[in-house]
Amino acid sequence: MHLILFSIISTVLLVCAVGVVISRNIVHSALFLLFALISVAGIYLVLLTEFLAIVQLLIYGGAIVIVILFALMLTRNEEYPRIQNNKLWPIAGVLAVLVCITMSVSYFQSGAIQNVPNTIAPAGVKSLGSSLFTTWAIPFELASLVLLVALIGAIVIARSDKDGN
Amino acid sequence: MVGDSDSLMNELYNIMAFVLIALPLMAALVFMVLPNLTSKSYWLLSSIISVITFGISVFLFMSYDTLTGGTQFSFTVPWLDQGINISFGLGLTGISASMVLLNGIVLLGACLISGDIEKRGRDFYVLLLTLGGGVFGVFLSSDLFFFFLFYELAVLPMYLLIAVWGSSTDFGSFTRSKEYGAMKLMMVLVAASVLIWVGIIAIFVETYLHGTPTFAFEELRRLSENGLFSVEFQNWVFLCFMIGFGVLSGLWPFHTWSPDGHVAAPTGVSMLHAGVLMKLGAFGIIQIGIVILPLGAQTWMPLLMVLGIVNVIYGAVSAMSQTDLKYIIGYSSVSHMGYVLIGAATLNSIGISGAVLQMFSHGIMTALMFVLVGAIYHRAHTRDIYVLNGLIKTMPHICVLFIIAGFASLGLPGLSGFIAEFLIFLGVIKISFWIAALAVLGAALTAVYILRLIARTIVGPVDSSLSDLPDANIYEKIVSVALASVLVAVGVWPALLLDSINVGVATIMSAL
Amino acid sequence: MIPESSNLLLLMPEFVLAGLALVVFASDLIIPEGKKEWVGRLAVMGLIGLLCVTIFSVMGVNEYVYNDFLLVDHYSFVFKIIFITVGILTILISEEFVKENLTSQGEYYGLLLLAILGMNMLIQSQEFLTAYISLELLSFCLYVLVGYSKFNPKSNEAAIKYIIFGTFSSAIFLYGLSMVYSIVGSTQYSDISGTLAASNAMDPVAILGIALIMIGIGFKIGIVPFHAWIPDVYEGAPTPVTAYLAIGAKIAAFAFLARVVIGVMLPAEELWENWQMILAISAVATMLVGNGIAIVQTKVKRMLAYSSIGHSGVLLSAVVVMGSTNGIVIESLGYYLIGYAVTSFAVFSAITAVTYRNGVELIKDFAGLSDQKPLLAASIAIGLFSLAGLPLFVGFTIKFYLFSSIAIGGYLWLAGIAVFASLISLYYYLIMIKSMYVDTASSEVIHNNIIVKWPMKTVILVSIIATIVLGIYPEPLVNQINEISNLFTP
Amino acid sequence: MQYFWLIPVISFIAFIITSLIGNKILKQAWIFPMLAIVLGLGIYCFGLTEYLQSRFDLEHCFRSSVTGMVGCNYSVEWFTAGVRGADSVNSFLGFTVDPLSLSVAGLAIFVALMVQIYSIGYMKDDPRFAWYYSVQALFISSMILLALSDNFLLLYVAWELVGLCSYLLIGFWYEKPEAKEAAKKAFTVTRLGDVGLLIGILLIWIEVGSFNMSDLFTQVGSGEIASWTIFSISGLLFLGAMGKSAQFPFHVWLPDAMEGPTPVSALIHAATMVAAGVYLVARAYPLFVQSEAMMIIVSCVGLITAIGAALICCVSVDLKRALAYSTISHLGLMMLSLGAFGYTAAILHLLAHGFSKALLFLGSGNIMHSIDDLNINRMGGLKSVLPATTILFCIGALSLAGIPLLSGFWSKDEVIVSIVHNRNIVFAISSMVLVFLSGFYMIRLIIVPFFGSPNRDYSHAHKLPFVMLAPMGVLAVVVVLFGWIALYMPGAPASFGTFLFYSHPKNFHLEPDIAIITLVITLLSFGFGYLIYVKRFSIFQNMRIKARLIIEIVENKYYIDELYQILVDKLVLPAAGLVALFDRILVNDVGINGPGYVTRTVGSIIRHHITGRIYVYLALMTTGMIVLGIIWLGIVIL
Amino acid sequence: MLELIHFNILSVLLFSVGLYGVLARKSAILIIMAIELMLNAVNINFIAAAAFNHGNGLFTNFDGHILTIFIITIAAAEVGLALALILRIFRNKATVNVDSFDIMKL
Repeated sequence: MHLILFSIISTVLLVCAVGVVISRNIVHSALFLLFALISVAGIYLVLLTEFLAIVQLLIYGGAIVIVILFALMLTRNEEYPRIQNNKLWPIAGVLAVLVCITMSVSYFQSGAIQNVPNTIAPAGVKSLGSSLFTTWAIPFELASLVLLVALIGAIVIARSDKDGN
Repeated sequence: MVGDSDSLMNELYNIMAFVLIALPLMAALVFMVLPNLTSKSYWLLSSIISVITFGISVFLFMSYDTLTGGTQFSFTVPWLDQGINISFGLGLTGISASMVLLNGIVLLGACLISGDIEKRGRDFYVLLLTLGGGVFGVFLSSDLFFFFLFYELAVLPMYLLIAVWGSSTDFGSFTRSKEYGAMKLMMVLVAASVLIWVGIIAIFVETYLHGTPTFAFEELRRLSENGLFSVEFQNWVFLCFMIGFGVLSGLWPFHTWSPDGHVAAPTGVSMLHAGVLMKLGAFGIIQIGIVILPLGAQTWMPLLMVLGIVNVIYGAVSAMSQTDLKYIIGYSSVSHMGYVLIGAATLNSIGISGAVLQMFSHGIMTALMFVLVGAIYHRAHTRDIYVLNGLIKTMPHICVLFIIAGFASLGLPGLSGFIAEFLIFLGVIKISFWIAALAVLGAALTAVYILRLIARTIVGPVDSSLSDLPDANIYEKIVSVALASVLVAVGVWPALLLDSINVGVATIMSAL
Repeated sequence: MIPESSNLLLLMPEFVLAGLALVVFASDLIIPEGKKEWVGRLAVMGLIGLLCVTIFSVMGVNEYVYNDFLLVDHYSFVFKIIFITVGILTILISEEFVKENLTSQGEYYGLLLLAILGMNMLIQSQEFLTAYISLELLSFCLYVLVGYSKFNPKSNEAAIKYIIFGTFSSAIFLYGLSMVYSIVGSTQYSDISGTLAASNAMDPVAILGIALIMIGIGFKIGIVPFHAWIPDVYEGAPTPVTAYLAIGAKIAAFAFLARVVIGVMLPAEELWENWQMILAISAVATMLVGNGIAIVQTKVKRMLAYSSIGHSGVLLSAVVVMGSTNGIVIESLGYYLIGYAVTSFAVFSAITAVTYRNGVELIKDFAGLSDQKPLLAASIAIGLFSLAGLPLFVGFTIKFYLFSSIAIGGYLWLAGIAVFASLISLYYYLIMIKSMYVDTASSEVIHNNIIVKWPMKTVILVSIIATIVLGIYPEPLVNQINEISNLFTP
Repeated sequence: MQYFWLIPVISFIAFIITSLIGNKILKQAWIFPMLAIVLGLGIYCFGLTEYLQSRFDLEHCFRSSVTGMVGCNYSVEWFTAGVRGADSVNSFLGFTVDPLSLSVAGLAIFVALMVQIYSIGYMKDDPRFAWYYSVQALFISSMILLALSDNFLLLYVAWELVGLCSYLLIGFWYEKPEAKEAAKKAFTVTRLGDVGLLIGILLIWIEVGSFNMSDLFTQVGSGEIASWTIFSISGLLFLGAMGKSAQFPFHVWLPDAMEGPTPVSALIHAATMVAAGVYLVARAYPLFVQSEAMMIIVSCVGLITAIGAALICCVSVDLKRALAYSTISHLGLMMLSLGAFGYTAAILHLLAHGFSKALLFLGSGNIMHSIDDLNINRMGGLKSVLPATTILFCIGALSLAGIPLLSGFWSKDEVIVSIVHNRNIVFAISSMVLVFLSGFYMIRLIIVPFFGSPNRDYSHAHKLPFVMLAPMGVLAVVVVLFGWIALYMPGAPASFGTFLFYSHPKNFHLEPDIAIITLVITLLSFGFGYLIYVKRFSIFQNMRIKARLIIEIVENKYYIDELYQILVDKLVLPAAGLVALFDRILVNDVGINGPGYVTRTVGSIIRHHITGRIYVYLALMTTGMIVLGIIWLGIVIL
Repeated sequence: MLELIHFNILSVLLFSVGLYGVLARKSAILIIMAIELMLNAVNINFIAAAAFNHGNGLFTNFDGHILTIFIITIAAAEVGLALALILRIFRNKATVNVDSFDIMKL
């Protein structure tokens, strides 16, 4: 049953991802991105990590996509909805396919990945929470500093100065 | 040694070598810090410094005990004994004694006569003293690392000295700007030092992997004697050294930087450049190449001999058709350095001592010629031999000494050029008759272009435009007379130098 | 319950630094508009205090902190000292620049401090996630700093390029990490190297993961395939930030690379052999590309960018040789980085002083500088000669030491190419020196409106003296550094 | 005898003193050199008498087994190079006193003294009077050193110094372009000759191990040296001798050397320096004798030079050039006689020729001094103006022509005897032709300038001071009496033949038939000359027109000069120009600038991959990633 | 049955689509979106590895999930900063096309 569910969600995910990358209209690609992120949350559910699925939904779905939409709205110029690929796109396609092949070949060849028991262990919120604040405390502090820097940086850069010389 | 007063004296002796190097370099640093006084005052200060260094170099040369030989005044201080074992070692061998004296004399001469530098006098003397200090360092260092450090230090100031204070000349069909000359000189010399650097690192790695990491000449010599360096290793490393050092001493295909460098350089700099800098290369080949890599020396000796003879003939022939005084002297020093290379390539004691004597005598000779040509250029503002003629009428002092220098360079007996060249011929004839014949022919060709030069510019009827030129000023007089008297002294009684050189060569020959 | 080996006091410098950063941000509110340089001076005093704190608290310590996430040892101590001094010097040289050119000046110094914190954590981390997050912290600060002069289109463009390039490569870094994680199960260096050494048939996923991680780091140090961003970012960024990028970021990246190579790569001998050859090729390519293109540059900052690519090639060739046999390579790498930092400061500080007022960019605009501003010209000349590896300056001894250790590691041909590359570098340095010393001042660019205040002057003098003194007598510094070679016996 | 080394040293000191303080005591500058030469003469005479009474101190003197003459040599260490003991070269400042060196030194000192006295008057009002005397002193010291030196190295040193002095003295009036060109030519040509000498000395050193002449001769005597090496060494030495003594290919510089002051020509280019070549061959005679081929070459070269020069002398117009050609001719004769085993004859002729030619040159000096012109066609009838010079000139000329009772007769006769005895018929006939020619040009040089109708007014010819005539008188006396030493010499050796000989002394004996034939030929030539120049017979005029072409060739000195000039201008200088051009274009622009230019172009090509657009950079990065990935998978999987 | 390989392949596909997006898209904002996709691919990989391997070897307490949390936070910060920069450059050059960002080249 998991397999069917997984395959549905993964097809939706891939279709939306391709949509983000292919579509001619910038708003469509934003929406495709939203659906793609939601289907990723679905994948997390298949992997029995509800907390992360909710986190994904909230942060990615809610915050990041909204900010991107704001950015799209603010940066409208004459050829607003239409976007083209740059003239290098065939090469990009070839490179992407090559990367995909090499990665998947490595996965298929790798013995360790094969003999992994195919049982999915659910990750409870309690265990995540405890290890987050005990073993991973230092990265947590650093992450907060990173957010602080991003915050200050965004303000410093985006603030429109009065004198604006 | 007897009593502690002697050990004190001995102590004082030993640091004398260090003082000789440190003095010019320290003076250069001090000049940098001094408030900017007039160029004249800097000239005075640097002349005093060079007089002191001259005194020390004469003292070192005199008190080099020719009976015991070997390296005296050795002074070693561990400098970086972590990881790679570098110690700051100085020592005076037989050969470097005369070279130190040469550098003392030429540096003093260069400082004295460059009194007429107005533009940014301070920087000029800082660079000149660094150049002098670097050359002293090369001759005195008994450690491969510091040999290379001072070798590069001597090359460093050349660019600025030539580019800032040099002079561009337009030869009609082609021009030689001072920037071009300076850049070419710097790039060729540093490119050569790339080869030397790789060679030195290769040697060091061999010693490191052998368990005894060292740069000291004595150690390396002992290691190479008991067979640390394999023959193939010695072959390619000696080739690197030969080409690297050869380029600096004007080896044939890479010699063009030297004449162009001379044409662009100011007088004092070209004195040091031709007089001393070109000797570093030959000194390197003899001191490092032959001592540490004897087998490599034996394999590559024929090539060096052939290139040397090409140097001689090629230099003499192309000097014959030059129209610029400095070009003629530049190509003549290429030709004379060819003799030095042949002498070193003979690998027998007479040839090498001839080579060292030739290094000394050619150093003095070219320095004298450049003083005089500088004086002529300073007055007549041209060095074109078709424009200058009958100079002896207006500048008797300069021209008489130019004739003496010219005759010294064509190997007239009674002047040092002959003794040196004769010893080299003796060394070479033992190897091959035809090379010796060509070398002697080279001397004759030198005579041709020197006499052509003297006949065209020095003697002969006076041109109206050149009739009112003043003669040499007091400094040029002193320096030129001093240099000429050294030439005559060594020519008449060569034992002055040969005793110490023979001892130095003996130590080198024991390595072969 | 904090894990047992949690002697947090060892992280004292980091906490103090974070606090200092926050204080600096806060002080920005109090200090009035015109006096923003006091924020910088506060930051400098804070850093000097921090210097003492680090020396007392962490000197000679060698133990794991916080459940093996961080390793506070002599290696990290030496580099912490370097980063703090680099930070101090950068703030000092950027005081004039910020006052003259930038808006919202207070945050500038705060971001610098946080960048230092990011570097410290980066080289202490023994675990990839902390490394990644501190890398991101450092990169975010640099993204903002690069884009700091908002109204200059070049700075914006540089920032955009830098951030896109940065996030793309961190995405690759993370993907590599995920592949390694799915095989090893933990992101600790020791665990990874343990499984890599143990598993006889090397697992393709793990190997590819390591490769992707190395690519992520490769972007940061700017070796050949991933060097394209460096010229544009160095040219676009404000000059003190370029200095910080060229010195601080490069040293941090190489220290991190050395940490990763020693921590993860060396135990797996066979893996490391193949890596050595690949890195060697890339090092050669970097040296030749960097120095080759620098010859034909006309803009000063762009020329210095390519020359720093060249230097990264040299440093990479040192990393290549980092076999487990001898500690000499680490010493020479450390000594080279310090020498490089000192010399580059001599160059960059003088260039900041020259360019901050009249926005001069081309090499030929530096014509005649030696007549008008002899100190600045001398500082640039000494710096360039030292970068080219000419004696009596620190450049010569560090290059000699490094190339001998490369040759000892068995790669004599690599040392040969490195020496050849420094020859090429001498050529374009000489072009710069020629324009300063030989050419006469062009009329439209006048340099005598520059006023060099005491902070800039101290930095120039300190770096010139350090370049010469370290060149002549490097004994004390090298003794300090060679304790880090005991890294091989943790 | 052991004080001989003082002679060169004293005159060297005189050179230094005069050159230093010369221009202060301008007019009395001749004192020091004169003093030095007089002292030298004193020491010389003392030594000569000591030698003649054979009071040898046996510790230094011994009879050389090869030449048979007694020689004393004293030497002191000069310098040594190379590892002492192992292969090292040690050189000595040594000198030898034996008949050969005594005779040549005697000639040099005596003629120098005469010339110095003469030039007091001749050079009186010259601005560089002091410099003239200092170089004279240097010349004398180096010439004596050349004569005395016992090893080849010292010989070469003196050889070059003598060349230097001739260069300085020829180019004495350096304002005149011809003088400086002549000086340059002289020194270059002799220098090219010296190349052979130097290589010869090197070969000697290789064979013998030292430069000492006696070692060489003992080794040659004991047959240790292969014949080919003997031939090559002697050939090379002869090359040097040809250069210095202006033999056939190298003779071009001597006529131009007449640009120098006449006393200089008298001393250097007549008596001493040019004789150095002959002296060298004589000194190395034991070597030359060993190889038969060499002796033939020496005699042929001698012959060709003698005949060629004599022919030119008959037609040359300038008195000094004529005398120069006659010197070349006589030097050729001496070489011929050496080639024909006439050792004693050659040296005797050298001495006789030295004295008489010096006399002739001083005579031409007088003419130059008084009428300031040397073109003999424009002279004529000088005997009325300069009676004394005419007489002295005639004595010298007649002695050289070989009139009996004068010194020239004895030596020339002796030479002819040795040629006839030891050489085949061709040489004999050609030597007869030579005798005729020398007689003819001598008589021509007497008649044309001195006798016949004066074709210019000599009113302003100023008188000759006594100081110029006295030395000529003394020389004339010597020329007359000198011949007799061939028969009788004071002291142990009865006659010159027993004093100076090779392998066995042989007394001088007059070969009546040869003597008469030569005398007849000389008188014939006198008559012939008389007919042409005094009677001006028409048949000679039209003969001159018929032989127009031949005379014209001879007048231009067989175009050898032009040949050399072409050789230099068309071959050497353009070649040098080509080499310099090759050097600048190929070696420099391609060889050195080439790599610089290549790196710059490569740099500007590869910089285009930084296109500025972000996606190109990212594409670059991903290709790097893919390549790395493929490499890794290749390594891991294969 | 569902195995780890499926998730890995899914993340590879998502990663390469994101890669294509970064390389091919002209507008900077779309490049940011593509990078988000790549980061999500990474997260899938982490969580799948943690979920499947829980228990054996070093896979103790769900490190994968925590890593994902950190990655999400960093990604969020990064998007914020990137968009700020994009707005700033839009204000100067009125375009977000990557092609036009080439003042500095060669």
